[in-house]
Amino acid sequence: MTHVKSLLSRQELIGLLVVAALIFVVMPLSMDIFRLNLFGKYLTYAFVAIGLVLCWGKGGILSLGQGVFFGLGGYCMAMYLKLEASTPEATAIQSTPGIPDFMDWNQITSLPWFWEPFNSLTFTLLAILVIPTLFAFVIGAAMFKRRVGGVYFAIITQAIAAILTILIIGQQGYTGGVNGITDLRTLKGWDIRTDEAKYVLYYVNGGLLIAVLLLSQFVLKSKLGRLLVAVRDKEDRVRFSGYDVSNIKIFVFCFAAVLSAIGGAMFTLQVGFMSPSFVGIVPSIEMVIFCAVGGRLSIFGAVYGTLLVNWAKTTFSEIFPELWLFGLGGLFIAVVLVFPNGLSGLYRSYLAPLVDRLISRGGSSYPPEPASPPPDLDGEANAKPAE
Amino acid sequence: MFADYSWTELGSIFAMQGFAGLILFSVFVLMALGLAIIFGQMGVINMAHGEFMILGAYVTYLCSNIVETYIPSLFGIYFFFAMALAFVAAGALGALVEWSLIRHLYKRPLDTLLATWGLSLILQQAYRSIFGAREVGVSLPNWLLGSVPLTDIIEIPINGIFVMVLTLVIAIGVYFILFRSRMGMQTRAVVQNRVMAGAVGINTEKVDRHTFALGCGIAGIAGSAFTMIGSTGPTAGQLYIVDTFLIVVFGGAASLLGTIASSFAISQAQSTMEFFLSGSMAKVLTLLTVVGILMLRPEGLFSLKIRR
Amino acid sequence: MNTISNNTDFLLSIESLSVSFDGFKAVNDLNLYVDENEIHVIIGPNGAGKTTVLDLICGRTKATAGSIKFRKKELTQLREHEIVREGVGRKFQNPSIYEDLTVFENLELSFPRGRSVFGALTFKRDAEVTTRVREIAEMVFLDALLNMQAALLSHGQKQWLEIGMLLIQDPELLMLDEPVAGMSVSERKQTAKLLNEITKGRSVMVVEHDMKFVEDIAHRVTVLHQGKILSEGSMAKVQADPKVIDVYLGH
Amino acid sequence: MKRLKDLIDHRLSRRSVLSGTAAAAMLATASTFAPAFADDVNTTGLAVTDDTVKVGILHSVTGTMAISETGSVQAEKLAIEQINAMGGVLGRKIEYIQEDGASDWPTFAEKAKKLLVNDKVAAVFGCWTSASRKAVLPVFEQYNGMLYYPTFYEGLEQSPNVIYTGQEATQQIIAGIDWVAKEKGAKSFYLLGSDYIWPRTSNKIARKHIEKLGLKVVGEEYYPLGHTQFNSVINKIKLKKPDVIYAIVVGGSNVAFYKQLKAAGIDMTKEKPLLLTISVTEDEIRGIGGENIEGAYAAMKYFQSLDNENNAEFVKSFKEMWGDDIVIGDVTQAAYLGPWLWKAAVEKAGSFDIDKVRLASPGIELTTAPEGYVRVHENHHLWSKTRIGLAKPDGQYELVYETTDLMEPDPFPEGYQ
Repeated sequence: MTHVKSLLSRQELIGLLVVAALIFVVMPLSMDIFRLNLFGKYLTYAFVAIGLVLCWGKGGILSLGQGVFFGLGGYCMAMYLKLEASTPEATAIQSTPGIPDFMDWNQITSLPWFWEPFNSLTFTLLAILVIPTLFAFVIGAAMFKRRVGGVYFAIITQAIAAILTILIIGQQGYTGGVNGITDLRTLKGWDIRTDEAKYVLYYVNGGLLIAVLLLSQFVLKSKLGRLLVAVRDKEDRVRFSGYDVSNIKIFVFCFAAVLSAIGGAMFTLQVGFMSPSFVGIVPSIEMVIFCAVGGRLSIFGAVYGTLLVNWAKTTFSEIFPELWLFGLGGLFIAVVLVFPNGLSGLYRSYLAPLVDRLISRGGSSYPPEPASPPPDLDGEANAKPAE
Repeated sequence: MFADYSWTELGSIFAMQGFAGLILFSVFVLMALGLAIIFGQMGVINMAHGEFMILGAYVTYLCSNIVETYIPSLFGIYFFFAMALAFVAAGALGALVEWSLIRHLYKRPLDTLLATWGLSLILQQAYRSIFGAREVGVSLPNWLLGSVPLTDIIEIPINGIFVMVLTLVIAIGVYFILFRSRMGMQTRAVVQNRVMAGAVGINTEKVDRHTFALGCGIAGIAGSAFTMIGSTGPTAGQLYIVDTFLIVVFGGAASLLGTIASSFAISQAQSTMEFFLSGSMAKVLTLLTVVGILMLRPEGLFSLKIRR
Repeated sequence: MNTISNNTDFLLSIESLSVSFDGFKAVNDLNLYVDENEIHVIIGPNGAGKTTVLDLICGRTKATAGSIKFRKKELTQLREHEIVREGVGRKFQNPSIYEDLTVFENLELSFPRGRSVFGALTFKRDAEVTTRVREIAEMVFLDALLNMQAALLSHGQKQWLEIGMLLIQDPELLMLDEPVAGMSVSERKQTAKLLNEITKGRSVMVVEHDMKFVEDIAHRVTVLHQGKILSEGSMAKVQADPKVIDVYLGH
Repeated sequence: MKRLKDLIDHRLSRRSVLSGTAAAAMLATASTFAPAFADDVNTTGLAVTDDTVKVGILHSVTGTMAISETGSVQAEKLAIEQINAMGGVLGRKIEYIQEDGASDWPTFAEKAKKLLVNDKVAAVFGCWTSASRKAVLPVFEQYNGMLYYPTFYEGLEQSPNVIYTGQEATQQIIAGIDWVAKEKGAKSFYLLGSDYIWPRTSNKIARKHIEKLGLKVVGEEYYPLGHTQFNSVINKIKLKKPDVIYAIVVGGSNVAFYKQLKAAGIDMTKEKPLLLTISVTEDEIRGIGGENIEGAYAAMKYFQSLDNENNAEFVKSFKEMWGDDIVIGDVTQAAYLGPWLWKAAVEKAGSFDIDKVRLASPGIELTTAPEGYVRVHENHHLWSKTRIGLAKPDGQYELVYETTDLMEPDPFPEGYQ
């Protein structure tokens, strides 16, 4: 119990339980599998948004290229699934059986070397974690060691997203081009397209999301979490306190990249295909917006923000297909102008004090300034206030 | 690849290619100048820059239709009115946006990115609702079409010359406004030290609004000019945004001269590579080079070493 | 004052140090030495290069030429955090603290342990940390405000907090850029007392404009003018130097 | 390669037969136990009542593709209205549910699933890009829906759940190249396209065919989607002096390309070089401007200017419904065929059941098609004529050639891969 206490305050524990209840109980009970699958797809974006909370909200590093990592994770998974779907028997009609169909259409007669290892599920799962990390590390090391930050970092990551999209589309023989990698069927022989599989994948996705929330919470609760905020506010001070600021930034950027990649892989599994339209600039910015709507400082907020925006998108576009962009655009402006702390800010100002009063026996109080990270309600600093 | 051609042919082609590079250069400068003012001087990340350009294009479209229908005798010169109107329309919208949105966000540059992205969605949908989802064709006076043949192979596109002259005029205009006029002095003063500028009696709010409107207005002119070479549709503005930001950042955000230098470098690199490689790879390589150089030299091409 | 003796006796020796910004020599062929346990104050008119000297020592600005040796170790090639780890602490002109964190957290982050990424992840707030934080907080008069968010402190308290954040690192050389700027008279007195207390066992370099304050604390004073040393010695000697009078009054 | 086609035919027919038997069995049970009227024609729980039947329209109304897809939506709505005015399908009025794919492929998949699973529509008319079709394809196959896809496309696909009402690549390309080679004496070609699957695949087929005719390809080049600067490639074209520029540029790039081509002094009316495109319909010309593309040739199956009774009637009603200043391109006409082909298949099958409609589809003829006569092939594509049009300054094409026979659709062309 002490472990739980040091990791989650009461408020946060309740937050986590509510998210878990929503994912595991409320949604499956209230939705048919079609809606649930949709909901599962939204949740994969929440991985990216949580990463952005750490990277941008806490650390002040705005990446407009998270789609790159989402895409890398998704493509790794898709490559494995595509190879499994492209058995010589299933592709007997091709001029070269046994390779993915789009390769055959592009006169590729043998599997390219970098596809080979994706025959192995172990390699694939490792690759989902390692490749985006390495890529993020290279970008991060190049930029943060040279103190590229703020707006410059945002624009360069955006350019990287653009480059990767053009590359994927241009190299269609190796990547499936603009159509992406489609028609994915089975995972180790298990058909991922059945309703039953969709339920299973949904729960796996939900479980992973909870795990990622806990892991992120661990990072935020550690000294590193406070250092991130410190770097955001006074980078020089951190440096002159003997820390290598670039390493801290590289770490959090890589961490966010891994989370995005996990989201991407789960996306591929649940949606059944991967295409360059999740890599580019537009999806990358949208993911930032999910995070902003959630309130950029709260990992739970990020989950709700993602769900809210996507739900709004789907609903608006069903009801007012010609008008929904007005609503969406207006939402972004409102979030920036009127609710800069997003959903979590609203929660903190209106609901949190109420919840606090309900759950505590009048001990702790909430800080007035929502921009600060949650205080350690049970930390030693509070336990023995100085006299 | 050149074995089959005579020297004259090659010479002509390189001249043409050089000219193509210059046109691209002008296009880039025109695209980027407005943003260089807004982003470079004010620090506002205006993701709706492309939509301001398209506003200029739609204004030109309306002008062409109205003039063609009601005063066809003036059709030959309507383009100049159209550009002036495009400047006014985009500038006015810019002032409105500054007043309602941007001025609340000067301390939060990254948030301007989100807000203006929202704005760009709204503008796109507005164009779609007003002008339809399809691209519109802007008819141009005949003298703007076609080319001037110099030799058998060398032909100079008239609209290319037009864009180059226009770019030159606007660049000089911007130089005078920013570096030779009182408004420019005030703008630079506000950029460097807002509090101090306010203290010495500069109306910083007004200066901000004018600067933002100026940047948007130039975007409007650019959009108007681009009806000669590109498409006019609700989402056409999106095509420009990445290139434009890269140019400004590559030039060193705070330096207008840098923007021009980087337009030149990128346009020459791109048109040379396009000639020797295929189109897509040229684009990828150009972007990669720019990103690579930016990683090595994050401050961009032109930046002053300053004491911190 | 035979400065060219054997520089290994000094805690910090700066020799032929120059830096130029686009041709402008902000610091020009400077030689400066700081003894152990010395409070060394740098004064000079605006633009003399005082802050630049501190920036050069702590690695914030890279030198164009010359050397900076700290305990015989060359600092010019090191990066900022490495210089800090060598034992050089730096306070900025404007209080540079983490406004979103509490006083306690501000001090805790400065505690010299767990400075690597994984060190920070596994850092534990144990008894050693809390004791030390409290100790320092008491020293900088903030022991009653440990749980206050730093943004809510007064200007003088923020200055003290930053000094506390340096003290908790236990540096051998402490560099303070205008530590009493914007402080009330009583806060100034308290700060002078604090400085005298913390010099025990370490050297302090101070850049300051307030002559009264300089007189109170300085062991030795260096006057900089246009990137060069104009005069050096005790406060009394410097004040009597006609060159100094000329520079201060002539402008 | 022969093997490939046989296998596909085999697979398709075997699948059809299997599902056919299954359907027949189900029909038997259904008619035994549920003799109600609606159930007779609907044994699988589609949204069919005694007097209505629901169908889906799935295109992008927002996003970058809205530009192209608007015409298809209008055509499909017109066809549905006309069918309803004639009494509907099997006596039932068609009600459509329109969904927005928002130019986003997963959204297409999501909405397709909604249409099939939640709304249980009897058919879907929709998709435009290949990417969106690829995204919805598994959904249609899994939930056994029927998609009528209107766009000319690269081929290499043949699904039992899709009827392709546009031309596949060989139909469009081979006739066009034969024509320029024969009528215009073209010897050399410069292939140019936007960088994605349709232009690349089409140019591949074009190249094979050009080489087969003993002619030469002097350049082949792709630019990213949305690219707006074509001066470099225009210079290269000037250097290589091809007889034909074979252009498959799409979207906003199209506008930039033709404007810059014209500005660079290439007057297409002089046909030196001649420009042949398969990607510019009358719809696109509106954005490009008629004066900028005057003199170019396009190879496709339909032009608004086609002179026949069906077309005169179609253009008239289209303008009545959607306004006088509207233009109609190849894809719009193909989209118009969708509801009619579906109606014919349903009536032939006497049922809305997907499996029966599928079985009934091959061989369906449409003599009322604006383009003339079309027939559904076993491979679910249409037999159709290919036509060459010459672009006029008013934005219309003038028909200069049409194949005498219907071109056989061949999505997996032998010797072209």
